Amino acid sequence: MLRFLLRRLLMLGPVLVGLTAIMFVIARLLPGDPVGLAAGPNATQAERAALAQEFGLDRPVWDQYLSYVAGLARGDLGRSLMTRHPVAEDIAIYLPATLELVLAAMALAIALGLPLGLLTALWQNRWPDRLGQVLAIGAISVPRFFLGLLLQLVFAMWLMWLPLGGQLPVVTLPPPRVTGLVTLDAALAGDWATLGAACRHLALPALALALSPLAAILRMMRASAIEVMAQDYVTAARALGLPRRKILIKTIGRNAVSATLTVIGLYFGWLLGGTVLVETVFDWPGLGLYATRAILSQDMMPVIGVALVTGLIFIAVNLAVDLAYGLIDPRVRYE
Amino acid sequence: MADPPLLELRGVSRLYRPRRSLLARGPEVVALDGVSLRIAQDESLGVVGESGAGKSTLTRIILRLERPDAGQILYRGADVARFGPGALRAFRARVQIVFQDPQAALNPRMTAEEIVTEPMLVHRDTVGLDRRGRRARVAELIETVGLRPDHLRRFPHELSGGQRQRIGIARALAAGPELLLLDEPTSALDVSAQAQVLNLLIDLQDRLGLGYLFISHDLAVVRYLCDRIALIRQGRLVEEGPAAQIFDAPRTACARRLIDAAPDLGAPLRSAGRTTGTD
Amino acid sequence: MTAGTRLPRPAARRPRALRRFGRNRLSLLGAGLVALVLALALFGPLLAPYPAHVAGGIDTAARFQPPSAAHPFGTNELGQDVLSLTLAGARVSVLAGFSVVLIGGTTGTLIGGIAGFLGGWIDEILMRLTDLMLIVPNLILAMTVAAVLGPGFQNMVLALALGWWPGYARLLRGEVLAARERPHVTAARAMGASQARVLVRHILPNCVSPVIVKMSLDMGFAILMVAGLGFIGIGVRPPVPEWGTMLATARAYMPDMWWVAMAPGLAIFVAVFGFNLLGDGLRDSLDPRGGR
Amino acid sequence: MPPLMPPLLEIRDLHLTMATRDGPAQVLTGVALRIARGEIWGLVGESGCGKTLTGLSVPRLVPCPPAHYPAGEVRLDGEDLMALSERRMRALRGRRIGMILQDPATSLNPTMRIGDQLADVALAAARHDPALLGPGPARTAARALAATMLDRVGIASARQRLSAWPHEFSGGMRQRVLIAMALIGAPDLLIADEPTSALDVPVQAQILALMQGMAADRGLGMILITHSMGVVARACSHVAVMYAGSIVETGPVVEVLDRPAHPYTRALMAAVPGRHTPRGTLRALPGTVPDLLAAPPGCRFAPRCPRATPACRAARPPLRPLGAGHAVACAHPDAPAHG
Repeated sequence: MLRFLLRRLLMLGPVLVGLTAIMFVIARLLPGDPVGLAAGPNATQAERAALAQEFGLDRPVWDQYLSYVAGLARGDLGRSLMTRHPVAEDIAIYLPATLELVLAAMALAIALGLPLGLLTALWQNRWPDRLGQVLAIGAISVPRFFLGLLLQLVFAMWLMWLPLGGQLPVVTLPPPRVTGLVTLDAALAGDWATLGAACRHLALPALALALSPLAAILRMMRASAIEVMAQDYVTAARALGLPRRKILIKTIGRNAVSATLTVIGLYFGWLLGGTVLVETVFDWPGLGLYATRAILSQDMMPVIGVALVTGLIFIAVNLAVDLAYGLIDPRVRYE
Repeated sequence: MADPPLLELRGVSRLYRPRRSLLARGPEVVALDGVSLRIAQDESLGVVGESGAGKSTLTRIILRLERPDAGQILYRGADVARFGPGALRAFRARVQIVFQDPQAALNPRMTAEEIVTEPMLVHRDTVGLDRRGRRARVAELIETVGLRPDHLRRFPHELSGGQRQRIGIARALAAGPELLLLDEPTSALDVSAQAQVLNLLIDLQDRLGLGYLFISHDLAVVRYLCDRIALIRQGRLVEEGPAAQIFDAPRTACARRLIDAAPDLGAPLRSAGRTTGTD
Repeated sequence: MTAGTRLPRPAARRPRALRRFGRNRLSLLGAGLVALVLALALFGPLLAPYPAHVAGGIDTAARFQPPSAAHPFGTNELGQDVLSLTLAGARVSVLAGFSVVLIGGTTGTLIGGIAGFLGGWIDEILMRLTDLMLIVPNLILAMTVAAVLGPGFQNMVLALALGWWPGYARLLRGEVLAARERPHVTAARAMGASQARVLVRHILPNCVSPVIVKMSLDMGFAILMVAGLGFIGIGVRPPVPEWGTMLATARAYMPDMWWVAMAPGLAIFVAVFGFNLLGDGLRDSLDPRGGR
Repeated sequence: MPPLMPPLLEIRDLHLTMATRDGPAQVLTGVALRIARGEIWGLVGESGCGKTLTGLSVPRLVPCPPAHYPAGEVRLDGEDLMALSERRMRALRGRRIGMILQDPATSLNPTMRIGDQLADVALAAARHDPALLGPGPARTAARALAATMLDRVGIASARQRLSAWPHEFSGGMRQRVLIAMALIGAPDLLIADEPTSALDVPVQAQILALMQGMAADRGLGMILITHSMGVVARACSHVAVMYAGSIVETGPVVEVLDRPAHPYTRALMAAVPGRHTPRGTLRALPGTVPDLLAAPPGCRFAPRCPRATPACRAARPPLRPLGAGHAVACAHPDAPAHG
């Protein structure tokens, strides 16, 4: 187990280097004029050259890559042309908001998806199940940004129950920064008013983001629960008179969740890289907005940094999924 | 000097080292340990053993789908390991295999006719039949294994287990083999289908003079079909000899245990003995 | 590391699969929606009630008219008929989605098939690359490439296809590895069939169904991504009607002129819903492992 | 004469129809069986003849739909199980009726320890039969009982093995655990569906002997579902031969195996090679079990029967007693010579 963890951590190095290489190839080999965009239309030739030199963009690509990797070892992700800040600092500012959003969405999706999947599996092919399946496919099919717009329209503009966007009201001072997650920080500070406001701001974007993983988890849970229910050990449990609740949770639930874990891990990673659209709609000051702004100005260092950080979190989540797998299923060996 | 046997195994060993990761390999698992066997022309040798005894590895090694870690496989006196591409192809036309699970052994995307034709296409050069000749040969084969021509148009899932196994046998016969490796060919079948297939195999051997290597866990079936029996246990050859001798005067405890355990309809008496212990 | 073993999957059966598909009303609905969307992609501009608007014509006198008989989904900030633009917009979405899935699917299938069949160090290299590409966030990759290459149909397709193949490579490699161990493939090898024959005749035909299912499901996903790129402002060039771009513009006039957003949003939903239902139905009928 | 005690299990005229994609299939057509305490019944036949569904019908474990019982009774000590509510039925499972399924590899929950699985069954049974566990905290008592049962089925150092996972056991050991699970609620009736088919031959013999011993010790009635006449000969006191949904011959093993009256029984026995069957003399029954969607009217065996007459194809012969508890459903049985 410890060896397994160690080996997986050792694999991180090559993965990060490889990831950087891919992003570098894409970012640097494609045509584009980041310096021109950053310097502005009125910059002189000399100003542009100075800027290029300051950011090392005048050096050959392989040289830039090597120094980037060297910096990586020190936790240096380069500097942004756009903000002129070190990318690592920028990410430290924007990452918590995205994490908060994704965690809230995933928590919602898991909390509803698992039990609903189990229930629809029990009602297999009866009308609640069929309805659930259509709704789930529908939920996967709604574009998240359109859903976001609809939610804004209904809950923020017409009903005025919830705020339109942002992480906190403009007039509210953010709670003292501990974790960077506003809700958590507010709770830690005991500032219940701010916590309430933060939750109200979080509700709509989290909902917009949660819908499709919710549906996917529900469907996966249903499918694997149906598969499990056909197993001999479920028949055996019923034949031996075990109470229904015990069969449902200990026998069917446990075994079905282990298959669903993979989907949860995949979706977590996918959401991290896919908050862009929802953040745009809700003006959520997260990594997605940061990356979008960087991309539009062809400022590659932040883009590479964001890709690396989300990739890293993705790997970590999947490692956690693998470990959880072992907790649920004793047959899993860490080798 | 007598002719060399059809197939001979000399001290064949095979170890597996399950891969743990990219670099590390796990501890060795012995699948076969110095097994020597001979099969003469039109002789049938039964190989009996419990699950995990290495029976299936045996067929894969004979067919050169895997290489032995030690020992030799001789086909008519020639070392199979030294066959070049041409000789190997000829060898693979002469030695064919029939599998345990006829459902999995047939390509689900092909009709029975395509399945039986396939070996003739693969060995087009040696079989030397044109399209019409192949059709005629398939019709002949399908009758040989006791099926009707209309079965040829069906896909495997449209056939019963026994019928599928007959298709599997027809395919094995298509390239004109001398030796059939039968890997538990009846253990997935019902009693009457098993009897049908066993009788078919006997009939084929009598007519075509085939050699059989018959792998099974069922002693009675092996006793019924085979001239000689080899018992293997944990990859090792325990006892080998004429079938009657093994049954009537087993020399090893292992053989006796297997024979005593096998249910036999000959004596419908209840043994009320009670055994306990771990397996 | 794996958990237990799965039962070997009986491979797909064509005639029965077709019957099973036909019996499922939802799949038929999906097929119908897909047919509708495809028809729009082909003939959308011809069906548009205001072809002039599709071509870029504007009518400033008729800005922001709410839904009416003349304009069922209202008009936009340039006085163009929203319904006409939406009908015409199907072409970009469907064509781009289709190209992305086709390019990504073919590339991935090829890579995965080669890796799975050849094994060894080729497999090792290809799969490490695939794993890396799977970690790169898809949308960010596509946005980056599209932004650098500039707006335009081909650039957008290229940007999306670049991150699209790894899923297929994984899928096909797994299928090939599983198929390679099946007895009927062993039988083909044991009868002396050549490598190529084993691959083409005995392995690949048994790996096709999951790829088809994935492609169908991915069409919906690709349409979502195309719209997403349009929404951020890196899609096709403006006068060409595109659903995501329309939504992005509509957002600026949101609470009061809400109708401008409805038609393109619903169109995306209907198209994606159709492909998802179709793919789901295909999975159920081709692959008994899933759901019902 | 005093009123007769009802038998432990009586199945009367049980019919079962299964809805399939291609229409209803008549899977069971009038199964009848009487089992007393202490009897081991072999239910034998080829796959698809309805043995497993008969076994599953007793504890009512066949899902309805797609299944449907148009007629029939299943009486346990005289009480009709078909008329019970699901709730009352659940109280009988495990406590009055124990069950062992075919494949020991898949019949244990892979994500729970052996001891917990055994204890859960004991606890469930104890809800309806508090005397089962004795005094003390239920969980502890249940675990103690689990250890005792593991010991009884011949698993060494049972107490330590309680915390083992199913995948750490061999096939034979797992089947022993399943026997312990089936018997931990002290049932009166044990139904075992092919309990040895997935095991190696020497282990098969051990497991059969174990089941016989446990049944004898506890005076159980037992149904042993199998496709092997050899298993019947070895382990059973009575046998019922099934073909295409009904019982075609029934009686004490000695009677039926020595004097088989139904052509199908004879064919089944002749199709299995024995120790001294000479090569090439196996008599194989031609054809296959009929498609239950379009089963022939009359005797369902008629299409494969060497002595079928037009009368056989017109009407189904009922089970007729031949004496000595032996009965056969055939218009032209081999008359067993009773002396």
